[in-house]
Amino acid sequence: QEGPVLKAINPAFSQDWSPLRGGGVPYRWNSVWNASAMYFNEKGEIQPYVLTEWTPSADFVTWTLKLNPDAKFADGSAITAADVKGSWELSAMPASQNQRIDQVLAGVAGYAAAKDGTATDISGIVANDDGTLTVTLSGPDPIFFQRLANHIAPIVKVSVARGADGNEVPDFFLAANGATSGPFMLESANLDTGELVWVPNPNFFGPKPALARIELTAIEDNVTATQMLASGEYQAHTELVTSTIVQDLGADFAGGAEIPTSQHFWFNTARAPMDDPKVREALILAVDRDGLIKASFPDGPHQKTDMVMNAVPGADDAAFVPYPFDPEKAKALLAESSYGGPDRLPKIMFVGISSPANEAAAQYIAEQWRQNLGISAVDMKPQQDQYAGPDQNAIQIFRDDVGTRVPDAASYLAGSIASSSGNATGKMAYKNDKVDALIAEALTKPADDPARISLAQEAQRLFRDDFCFIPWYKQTMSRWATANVSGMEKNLDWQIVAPWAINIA
Amino acid sequence: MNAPLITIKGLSKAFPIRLGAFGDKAAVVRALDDFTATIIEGETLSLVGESGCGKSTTGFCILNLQRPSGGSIVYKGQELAQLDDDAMRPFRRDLQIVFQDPYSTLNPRMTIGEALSEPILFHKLATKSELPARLSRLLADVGLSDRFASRYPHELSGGQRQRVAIARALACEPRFIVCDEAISALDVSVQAQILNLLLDLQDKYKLTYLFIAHDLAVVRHISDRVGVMYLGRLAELAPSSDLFANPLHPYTRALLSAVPEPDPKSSRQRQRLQGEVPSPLNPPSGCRFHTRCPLAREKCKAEVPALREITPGHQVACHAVTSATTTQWEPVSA
Amino acid sequence: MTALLDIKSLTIDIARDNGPARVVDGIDLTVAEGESLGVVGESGCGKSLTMLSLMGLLPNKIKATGGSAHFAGRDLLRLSPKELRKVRGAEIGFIFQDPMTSLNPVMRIGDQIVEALVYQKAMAKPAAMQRAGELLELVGIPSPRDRLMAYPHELSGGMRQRVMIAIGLAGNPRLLIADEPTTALDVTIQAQIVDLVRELKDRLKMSVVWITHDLALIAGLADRIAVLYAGTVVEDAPVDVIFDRPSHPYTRGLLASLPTLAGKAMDRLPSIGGTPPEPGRRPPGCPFAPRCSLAMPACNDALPKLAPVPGSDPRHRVACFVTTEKGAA
Amino acid sequence: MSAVVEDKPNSLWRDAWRRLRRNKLAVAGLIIIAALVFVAAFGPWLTPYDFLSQDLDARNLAPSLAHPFGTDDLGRDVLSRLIYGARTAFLVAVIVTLVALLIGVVLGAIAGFYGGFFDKALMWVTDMTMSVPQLLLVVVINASLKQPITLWMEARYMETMNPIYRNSALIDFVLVFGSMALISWPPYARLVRAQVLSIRNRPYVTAARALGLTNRIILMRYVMPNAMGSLIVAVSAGLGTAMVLESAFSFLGIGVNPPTPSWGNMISDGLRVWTNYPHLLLAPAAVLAVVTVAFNFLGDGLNDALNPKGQK
Amino acid sequence: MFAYITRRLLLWIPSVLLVMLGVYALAFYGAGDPIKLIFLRAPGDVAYDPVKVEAIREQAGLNQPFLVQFGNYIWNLLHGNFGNSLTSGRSVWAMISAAAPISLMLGLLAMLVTAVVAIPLGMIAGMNQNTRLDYSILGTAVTLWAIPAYVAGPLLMVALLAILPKGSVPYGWGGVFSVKIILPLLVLSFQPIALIVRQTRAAVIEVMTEDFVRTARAKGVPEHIVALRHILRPVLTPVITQLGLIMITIVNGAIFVELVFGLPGLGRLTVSALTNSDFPVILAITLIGSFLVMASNLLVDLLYPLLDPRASDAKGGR
Ligand SMILES: Nc1ncnc2c1ncn2[C@@H]1O[C@H](COP(=O)(O)OP(=O)(O)OP(=O)(O)O)[C@@H](O)[C@H]1O
Ligand SMILES: Nc1ncnc2c1ncn2[C@@H]1O[C@H](COP(=O)(O)OP(=O)(O)OP(=O)(O)O)[C@@H](O)[C@H]1O
Ligand SMILES: [Mg+2]
Ligand SMILES: [Mg+2]
Repeated sequence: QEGPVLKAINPAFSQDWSPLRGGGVPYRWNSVWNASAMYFNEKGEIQPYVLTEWTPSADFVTWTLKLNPDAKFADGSAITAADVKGSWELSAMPASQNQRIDQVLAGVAGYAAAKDGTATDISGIVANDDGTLTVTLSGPDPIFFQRLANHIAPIVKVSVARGADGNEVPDFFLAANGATSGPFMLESANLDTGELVWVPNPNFFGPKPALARIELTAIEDNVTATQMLASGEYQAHTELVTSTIVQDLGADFAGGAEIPTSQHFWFNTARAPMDDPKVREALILAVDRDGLIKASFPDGPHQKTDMVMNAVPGADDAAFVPYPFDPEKAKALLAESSYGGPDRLPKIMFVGISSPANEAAAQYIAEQWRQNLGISAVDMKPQQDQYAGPDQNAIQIFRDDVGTRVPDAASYLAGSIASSSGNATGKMAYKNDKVDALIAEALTKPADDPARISLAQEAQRLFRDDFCFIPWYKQTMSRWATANVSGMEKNLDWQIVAPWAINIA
Repeated sequence: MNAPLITIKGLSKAFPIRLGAFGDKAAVVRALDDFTATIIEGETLSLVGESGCGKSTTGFCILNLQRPSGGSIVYKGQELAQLDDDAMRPFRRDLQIVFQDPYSTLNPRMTIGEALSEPILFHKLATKSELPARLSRLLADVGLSDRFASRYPHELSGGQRQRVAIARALACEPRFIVCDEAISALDVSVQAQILNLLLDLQDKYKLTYLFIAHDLAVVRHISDRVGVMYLGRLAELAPSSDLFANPLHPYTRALLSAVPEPDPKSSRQRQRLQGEVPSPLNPPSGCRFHTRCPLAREKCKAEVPALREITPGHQVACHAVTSATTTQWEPVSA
Repeated sequence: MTALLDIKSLTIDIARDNGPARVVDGIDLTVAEGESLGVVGESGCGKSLTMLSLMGLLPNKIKATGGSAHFAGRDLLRLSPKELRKVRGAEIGFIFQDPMTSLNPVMRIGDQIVEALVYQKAMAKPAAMQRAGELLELVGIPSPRDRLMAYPHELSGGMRQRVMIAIGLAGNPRLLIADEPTTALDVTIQAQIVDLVRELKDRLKMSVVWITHDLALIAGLADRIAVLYAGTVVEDAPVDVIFDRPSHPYTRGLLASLPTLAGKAMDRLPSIGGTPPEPGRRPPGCPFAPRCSLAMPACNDALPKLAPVPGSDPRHRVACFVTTEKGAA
Repeated sequence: MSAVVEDKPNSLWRDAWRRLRRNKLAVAGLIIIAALVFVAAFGPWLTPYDFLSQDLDARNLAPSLAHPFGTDDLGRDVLSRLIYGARTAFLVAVIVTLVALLIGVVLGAIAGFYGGFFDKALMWVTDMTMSVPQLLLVVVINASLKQPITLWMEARYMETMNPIYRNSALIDFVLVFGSMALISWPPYARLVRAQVLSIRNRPYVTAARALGLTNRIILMRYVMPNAMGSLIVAVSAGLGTAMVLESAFSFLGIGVNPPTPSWGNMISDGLRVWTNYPHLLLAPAAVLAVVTVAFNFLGDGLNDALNPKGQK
Repeated sequence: MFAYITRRLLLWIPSVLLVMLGVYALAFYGAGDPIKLIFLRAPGDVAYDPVKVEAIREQAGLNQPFLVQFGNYIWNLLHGNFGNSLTSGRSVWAMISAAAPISLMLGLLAMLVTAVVAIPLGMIAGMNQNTRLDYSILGTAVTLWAIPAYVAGPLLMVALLAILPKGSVPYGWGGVFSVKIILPLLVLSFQPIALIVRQTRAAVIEVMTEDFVRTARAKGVPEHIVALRHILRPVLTPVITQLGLIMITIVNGAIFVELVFGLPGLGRLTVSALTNSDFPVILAITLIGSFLVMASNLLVDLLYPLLDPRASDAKGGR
């Protein structure tokens, strides 16, 4: 096919390109070659895709879903309800190692058995006929439909992708393009060299793509990648985070909408000295967070934030009191704390300091503490150390992002501060029954119920007073494409919203 | 004659070595074979022979600096041959050695004073306070002044270094010294000085020498008895005067006639040996000299000649020699 | 006889940290066509350096700083490197001291001989190989053609030295310089080599310079002997004169201190006291003066020049104030 | 040892020193290294600014009078960080080299001196260690052992409240550079073994044995002092290599942790922004290069100076 | 000779086993849980779910005791199964067999370049000891030594990007004869060249004082022949040994060079595996790496007798 060619850079060399993993670098390219149930556009509005209708029962427990009758796979065969059900089950299977499938299907009846590998079938999903499905949840979820609008579990052709044992057929996505449902399909994938090429899918049921090809090359070194982009050799990047990105490649390159994702420094309350709330408060108040954002993203694109949730309805809470910058009070608090001052404080260790911006921020915080509190025993782990695993409790501070794939305040908090969240368990050892109760209640309210928002806001305010984090920034979903590329806008699911619309001026 | 000091019987030494590009072939160098001799107190016994014939090995084995692979060495009624380092230590005081190249036998990082004090202190032959006096006596013994104590070996001339090496051997107050080519590396004009020094010291301290050399003229000058070695075996052993006046072994004769004489008009009858010294890795069978011997006969190839006493004190290992008269020496035609 | 080689007032200096040190201090030597000259002297007195300087082969930092060395009419010290190369091997052959290290250990000996022929005689390789075989035969190596393919380490010391001699003879030189060619060898082998060189010299009509520290060795070989001490020639005379009527106190002392096989074994050897001076630390006058029993005050002031010995052979020259004054002892 | 010897210093070393002094490159190297040692020792009193203090209004400044090497992305003075980094670099180099040297010398000396089984076993271990790609080993050791050790240190701190356990630089030095040392010793071991093997058969060692001296004395007083020369050369080259290796680790993100400055992490930080702020790369890279070169010149110079054969 | 090779290879087996055991133990006890790593690596609000982790672990056989797992690993290895990458899920063997040839070609080429460039330079420097020429060669070598590959690589890359027209930037692998290989090869060879130049120089200076060189001159052999025939050969012996050891430098350098220039070889795989704590890949690379180094050492040892006929007669203490 004639047309422009998009040359893009991938920052990782050896990767798993299965569309079913639900995370990792390849995930960012899922929408290029796989269709999903629905998707959010860059404004956060939900759009039909493989599914065109989603109707809940009155108690939000049963959902009836309708397929687009025109939906086809790349081989021309129709996408059926059985493919949708099978794709979801496949994503749930433990062998598929899908990292985020919980966010999509956790509420579906019978999900747990599939997730454990004890069943291959999710009983709560029933394909009524080729065109409709009924999904039964184990409890009410007014925003269940929003949870489906992402590429965490894209729709693949089950007869190709799923083996007799219910597990993924290894490399099915490379073998034939039959399983592909998106606007493009793989022409070649040289995993040994880290080079992939997509060409338009002739049987795509949506708009015809403008690009003739997408060529993706692995370039791990950011300096080289930046220069390649600056010289016009390449036009796009999967994800490029450098502190000089705006200077190097212009505001356009990193421009984009805000997404419901934010980065913060989380305190592990189980670890000394974070077990003392006074210490935590002191540490927070001693940091000038205007400086923090200036040290890390002086030119954008990301903006400072004061709270956990961002870019969702309800994020602007007038009643939320940001942490002040108050070194004097901080000093006093530290002196009052059970450690009695900076000298008897155990070492404070940061992890997740895996990019220059993270490193700058961590160093800035450490320096603030040194100057304002006299704390010198601070340590941070650069790239290699992945402090994960059984010993992650060794760490006092995790830098990590939290967020949600749905524009919803309650989900946001459920995934970041509710005691069931990975963030609260794994990083903060945090549990506040009141917060949990408020979030749980909010989750049962319909999406348009103001109570859903106000309950969440109240939970966030309560969480604030537990002094468990240093707020840092809310994330902008960058285009990561040079100015002459249009249609590269991305949504809160980190997907290119309309890959068929990508064009090069 | 005095009493025997050291009695050596059947001493032999084989060095296992590795051959081949990757050291995967094992072989044995038979450096010394069946050496039997008695060293008499107060005498100078010399060993001569061509390079590689096992002279040094003999010296080293007697001092147990190389562990003999067979035979016995009896000193003061004690068998030394198989003693380990610790058991050997008390005897080291009595049995000393002076090497050929004095420079390489001195630790370049030690002053002469340190080098000489080491054995004295180690064997507790003097206390720290007696040391300076002991050192200067030692230096005086070898004809050096006290100044030398603070010098390093590289600041000395060859003759001075050899004096130091001798002094170090003397420091232990030994009874027996192996002089392994102790003068070969020295200038001709200095050789005589050292030779004289050795003789003086022998008088003064009643020393016994095993004098290893290849210069026959020097050997003749210094020795009471001389042993001639060929390829790891003793070919002839006799009192010095006897040996030089009446060499019996064909090899000894060849050796003697090869010695150049400082006289342009000398018309000494020369007996030239043909061929090269065979390798000790693969020595000839029977008499090891038979490949070059003008008298060789069938028996020599098959049978190792034993060392026999021909006249009193004159031993020789040759099938062809039956009496002390050399007239019967007719080369057998091959 | 005309002088083939005529060395006059040769001086050689070594660059040291603290300025140059003089190793060779005005050596005069001549070698006539067909003559064999023995150069005798103690270790370090500058024998080797003198000879190396003729071929332009002095090591780094050592330079011939004065005098001349005429060979067949040309001053070797003033030849360009290119001209010198033509002299090497072709006109002056060299046999070095240590046959163990003087042969290239990683080259077959045939190739090492051929090299000399190819670059000096412009021979083609096959012809050169043929000639190399003949040379080996000449120096008395059994089954010479097989040995061409051998590496040096496969030969014994005596054979190696013969190969060295073959290399020295390869260019058909008019002068063969042998620098202590037998020091590293056994007595019996040493005798073989001496015989060989003597025979070759007669056969090939070469001049030979034989360097040694062993007076006895040279006695049967040389026509004339020059005795070196500390960088100067102290005595120069026909061989029998040297042994019969040594004039210089050093030569005399040397001869006296040599134990011999023939003479009667003595208790103590007469010896020269002291040690030779190190290069660079030589006294201003006669270098032997500090060890000399006959030294007079004048000896310490100036370096005596070689002068004929009154009442001796006309070719007998000695550098000693005492001797030249008093005549031969 | 005794009164007789004390009036004269070891003139072998004095000779070497004299020879070294005449080698211009080596002297230049020596001066640079002396300067480095000085700066490393007195760094904190020499720096114009606090190497940690940030000034967000003065970020990435180009070199100027106020900041001779400019400032970095957090507005810290690069010169001050370089000076402090000298301390890190020097410490790293010294620790790694010393530990490696210690292991290498002990093992090499034993293997060379006693031979036999020790020797075979040691050569086997050496070959094995040398066959493991170094970077890989260090990275793996780091990624795996650092955490348990950190935990252990922290537990100790909580128990004892001894601030020594709170010092994380200790872990870095012990672990990162310990593992560096762990892979750096084989060359030293080989060198010492070879030296000892050759020295062991020198006549002066045989002479010492003939005097009845014990093996320990012989090893300590006869063998090792004479193996020193080549060791010194190897060490001076090793110091430079260790510095470069440290910077390579920092490039991979496992070196000295920020905010402690090391030339390595300054270089790797500088690499990221060097098209915009070349001074952030050039300053530390140049300093590292100069110091490495200095070590090499010194090593070469020492090699020549300690080898009398080259200067006869 | 075969006996020798066999003995060497047999000795290699326990050492590799030991190395592998070490790395495996480090991975097993120290590095944390590879499965959890998968979950925690990805940015975003990934819920860490112990139940799911256990399920995956059990399926992967990662809940068995250490020695059992190690035994299994070795057993699989013997059957040509290196396991699967934790990151890409691909067969490690497939990844390695794609990457190793590239690294091998690059490494051998770098050795070749090193030999071809460094030995002549070292010869020239050594034969002109202490002249300006010598100093400039030595100075260049020492400077090259001081610029690590990870600095030289990016610097050159960025410089090229500024100079070269669009589309001609040498990124990626184009085979041995492609122009793309020039720059990585250069950067990779910098340090080895520096090392070998100095080694060669030192050896030349040593050999120049040998008597046989004087003999050659005394024969009237022209200077260039002396250099080529009499000096080069003996110099090669120590230099070739050093070349064998240099394989380690090259293997180390390849990590950075492959990364910067986008060569899909073992070095790049290494970095990728390290950032992801992908231990099956790390283990395999360690194995291959140590094999490479051992093989090059063995090769050098086999070359020895060819270079030095003395070596084939009696083996001194090397
Ligand atoms: N450590 C050793 N390993 C193997 N062979 C050895 C060893 N030491 C000596 N030899 C061999 O043993 C033989 C005798 O050696 P030895 O040193 O005793 O001879 P030598 O008569 O002293 O000779 P020289 O006159 O050259 O000193 C020689 O062939 C020598 O090569
Ligand atoms: N390459 C060199 N560098 C420095 N000094 C040297 C060198 N070669 C020789 N010498 C010195 O020059 C002096 C004369 O040396 P030369 O080799 O000519 O002596 P020689 O008479 O041949 O002695 P020998 O009998 O030991 O061979 C000696 O003192 C020696 O130390
Ligand atoms: Mg000997
Ligand atoms: Mg000489």
